[in-house]
Amino acid sequence: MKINEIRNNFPIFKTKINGKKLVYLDSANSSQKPKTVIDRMTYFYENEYSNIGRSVHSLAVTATNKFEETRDMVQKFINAKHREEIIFTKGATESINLVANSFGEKFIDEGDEIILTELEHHSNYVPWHYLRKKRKANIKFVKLDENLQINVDEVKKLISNKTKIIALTHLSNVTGGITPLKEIIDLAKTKNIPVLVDGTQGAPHLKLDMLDLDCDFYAISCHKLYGPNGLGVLYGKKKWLDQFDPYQGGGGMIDEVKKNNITYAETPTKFEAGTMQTAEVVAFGESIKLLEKIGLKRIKDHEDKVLNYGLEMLSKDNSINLVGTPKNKASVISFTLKGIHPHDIATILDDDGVAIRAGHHCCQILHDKIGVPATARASIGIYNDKEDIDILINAIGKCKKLFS
Amino acid sequence: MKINEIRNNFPIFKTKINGKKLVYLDSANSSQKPKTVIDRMTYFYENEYSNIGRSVHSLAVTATNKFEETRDMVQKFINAKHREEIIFTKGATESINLVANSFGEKFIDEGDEIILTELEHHSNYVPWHYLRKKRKANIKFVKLDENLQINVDEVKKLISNKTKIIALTHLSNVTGGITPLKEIIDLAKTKNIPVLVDGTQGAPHLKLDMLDLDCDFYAISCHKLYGPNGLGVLYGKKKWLDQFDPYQGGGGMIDEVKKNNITYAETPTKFEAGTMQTAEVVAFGESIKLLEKIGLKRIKDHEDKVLNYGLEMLSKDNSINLVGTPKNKASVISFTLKGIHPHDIATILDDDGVAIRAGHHCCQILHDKIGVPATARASIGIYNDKEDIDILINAIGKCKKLFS
Amino acid sequence: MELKELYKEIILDHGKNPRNFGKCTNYNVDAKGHNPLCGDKVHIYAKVDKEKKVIDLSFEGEGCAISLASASILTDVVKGKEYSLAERIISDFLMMIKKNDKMKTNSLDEDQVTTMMSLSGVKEFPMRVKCATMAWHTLSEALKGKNE
Amino acid sequence: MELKELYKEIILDHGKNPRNFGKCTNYNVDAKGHNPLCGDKVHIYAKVDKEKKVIDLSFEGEGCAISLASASILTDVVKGKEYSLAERIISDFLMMIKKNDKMKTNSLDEDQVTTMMSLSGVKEFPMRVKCATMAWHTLSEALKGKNE
Ligand SMILES: Cc1ncc(COP(=O)(O)O)c(C=O)c1O
Ligand SMILES: Cc1ncc(COP(=O)(O)O)c(C=O)c1O
Repeated sequence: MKINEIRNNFPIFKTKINGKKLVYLDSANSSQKPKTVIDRMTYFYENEYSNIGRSVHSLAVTATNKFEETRDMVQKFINAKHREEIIFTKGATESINLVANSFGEKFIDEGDEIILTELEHHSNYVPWHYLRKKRKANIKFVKLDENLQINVDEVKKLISNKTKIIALTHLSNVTGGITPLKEIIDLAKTKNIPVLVDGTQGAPHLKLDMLDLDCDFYAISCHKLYGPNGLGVLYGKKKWLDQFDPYQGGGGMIDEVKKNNITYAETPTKFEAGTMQTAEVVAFGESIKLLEKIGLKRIKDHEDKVLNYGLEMLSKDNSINLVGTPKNKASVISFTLKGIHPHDIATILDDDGVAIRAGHHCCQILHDKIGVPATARASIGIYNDKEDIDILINAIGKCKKLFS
Repeated sequence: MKINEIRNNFPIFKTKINGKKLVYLDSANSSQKPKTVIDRMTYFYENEYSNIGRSVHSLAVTATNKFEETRDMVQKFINAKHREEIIFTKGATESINLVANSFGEKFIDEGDEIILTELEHHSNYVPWHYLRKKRKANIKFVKLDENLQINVDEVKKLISNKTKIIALTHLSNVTGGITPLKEIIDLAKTKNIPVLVDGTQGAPHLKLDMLDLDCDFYAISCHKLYGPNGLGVLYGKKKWLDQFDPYQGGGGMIDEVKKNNITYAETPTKFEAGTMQTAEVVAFGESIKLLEKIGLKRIKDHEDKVLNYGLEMLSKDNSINLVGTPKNKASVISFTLKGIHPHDIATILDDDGVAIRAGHHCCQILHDKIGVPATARASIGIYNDKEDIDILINAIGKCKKLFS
Repeated sequence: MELKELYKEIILDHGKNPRNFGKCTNYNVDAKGHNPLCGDKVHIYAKVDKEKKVIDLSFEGEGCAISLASASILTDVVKGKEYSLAERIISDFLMMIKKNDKMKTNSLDEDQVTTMMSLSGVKEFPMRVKCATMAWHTLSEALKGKNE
Repeated sequence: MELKELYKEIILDHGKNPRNFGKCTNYNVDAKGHNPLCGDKVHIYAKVDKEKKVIDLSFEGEGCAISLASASILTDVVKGKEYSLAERIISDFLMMIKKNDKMKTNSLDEDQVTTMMSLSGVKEFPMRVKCATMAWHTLSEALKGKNE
């Protein structure tokens, strides 16, 4: 598939916004869906729908097989050692809540320390805050460097013999900065500290290899990976998952249920309580197929071209201030415009069909640090091109004119 | 819409199973989806997709509005007092886990008692078992009468001044028995004990009116209500939800996030962490429209006709044993067949295109009580008719012949 | 949705040069508003007397042009009014934004009514309604506290 | 999927009249299997001697025709065999079910091989595979425990 043909696979781009072509620069928020994913979901509901794992009739058998096939595909996609290490969740948020809850219950006591960074999304802070309150644990935040990047030395400074887990993002949803994970995980290994990676933004842009990365947990949101919404993945090393108590309780995750006691199934089943998002899981297989067909390297190369063009164009305008200038980055550009609030920018850009996001992007700690309550963010997906950037720049010009 | 035309709205019935017409008698497990629901989802993904509540661009505005419109529709559908009392979850399982967690944290201490019944689905037991272990609370099970029905007198016997909550099903997924909820809730009110109703099976068959019923919590799974999978609803009285701490932590549910503390949004927002199932919520609106168009009374009347015909036909065969004979029941028939295991029945029926479920239906306590590890279950939805029952009976005849 | 309906001259002017910005001297009532979704903040300061009159009124805040303009217009219009009238004005304003209602004059001069009406374009931009109403809600809450 | 491929005469017969049902006398190894999804249970009892031979073998259990027949056939075939041979037979059986492999004879008589092969129809019914394999897995685990 040619890069400039990718866009044709996404039906949304036929939609006009205020009579204009849709320039969708909000993929870090949620990505659009290719026709193959949408069609797979429709086909499933129209021809194959059934609940999985419980009934023995033909529809249920097919549904169960297709569901489990996607688990295999995810395992291969992220190169995990065991298929049992792939758990389907509601989203990265639930994935992280699951770990904070089940890890916390077992391993976090009063006075223990959790290391996060100033770059984290609220999804990778609030669940740990719950633990802080419940367990009287402490949270330490890794200080960012002047480019708003995470630095292995700053992580090192915070590690103590009370550190129980390090949880940090793979790719910042504000700066686009890519965390030097290998170094940090290697460091953590030497101290036997498990590492959770919030891969919500990493997964859509970077080739994943769990065996190589060697993190203990990796959280993914399928809706940012060109998949259906309401679905996520938690990768967790089997040695941890086997030790964890289950998270939500309900049908399908039990071994034996008696009036005075309950025993649970093995992983991953014990973490998948209740009726799952069968259609979404099956359709997510098509997202993986598309990404593998194009190739993650080509995707990165293409997105980098658009990103660098965007950075170049925005840098020319000295009323624009880029938020964070990490050397190693992908997909995301956040900025402020002198004298114009990001919300006004977003509304005015929308008039030209340009969809960006304005706000703190669920990163209030970071925004406190840089001292602005809100920024404007343009984020790039596989369907964007340089023309999108040109339209963005042009629309920013209009903003400035309106406010001049 | 004529009752016998309803079926035409469900594309799945064009599918052939082993060359035969699909006789879907597994709606208690999950219901099939009407074309309007499937199409709404497709349309949304193809033309309107965006994440809600966060961006100010046109797509996000539309998505947010449609999402919130469904909340209004659900409020009306179940006649709740406030729209803030409607929380979207992953399913009834998550709805119940949310309450057990947030209610338990605040109100359940060592020695406190939780009243469940012997009829409960694992979804309405396992989450309370967690509390029992964490809080050293006790669970008491309401004994069923000889028809396997819940009886208000048996509930009364268990209530003590340590009772903190009563959680019970509206309609049994094994016997089809309808719980005398009004009486039980009235009783609980006199003692100030909140009542959670597992409405997973009630919602698809019974007209709901929260103001009249006056329960404190009501859990719904949308996939059993002819809606998309991966979506549920929790109804909760505002006075409780306002007091609860949030459940999962993440984006969108916060008020202010600082390094040393976090405050949360109001209900329902504080319970909807992370990216929601926007497409599913929007499409679920179409399920409600369909149900309201047909009318819940007509649905019940129609299903009752099919149910009673089924009961009559099955009763004629004295090798068949009906599991539970509650006087007030709907939709569900469970049975055993002398000398033939339910799994064999289900496999053999499937050969004739008849989809039923075999097993303990996530009700192991009930199956222990009746002393059989598994039963066969046929459950009726709006698209079933007497012909489906005839085909079922005929297929059961085949089973008996094969095993004779 | 016409962008110019939202960003009228008068709003841009109030947004850029907000009136009554800062803490008014000897304020004895204050209240904060906050929109967690976008981070907008407003802090209202009022000096009220025993006769239940808003003698002085000002605000501080961070936010978009709409929210600053809205707070600026609010302070301009309500300053000097009695509680009861202030409440009527606020509720009329909120009704106008929500329900497309015409503003009542409420003994305001025509200029003031026009200025308030200039925010009506926000109706077509649902995600921005909160920007236009937050300050008004905040003052209303503050006065309610005092009125009981 | 042909139903008769699954419910062969021989399986129906073993299902209705399972061989070696109950606790064999003086058993010194036992192990339980359980399928939480459907509630099927099997409890295997074996008498083994110091020479690592399965002298006697029996089972108790609840379940469908397939799972009872499967346990019945298992006990019939493995009784009297040495550990190592028993393990080979079990692993051959599991491979046949999973991968469509032909059964090796492993010094079994032809009748026994045919009986085991009669369960091969289960391959076409994925949800029933566990019914056909549970007893075999359970015995394999039990012997493994003893073999170390
Ligand atoms: C009575 C009852 N409660 C709870 C549930 C759980 O619903 P879900 O799996 O959709 O979360 C079910 C469905 O299996 C049910 O029948
Ligand atoms: C870095 C990061 N982490 C976590 C999340 C939460 O993902 P979701 O909302 O899909 O659960 C997001 C998305 O908003 C994100 O950008």
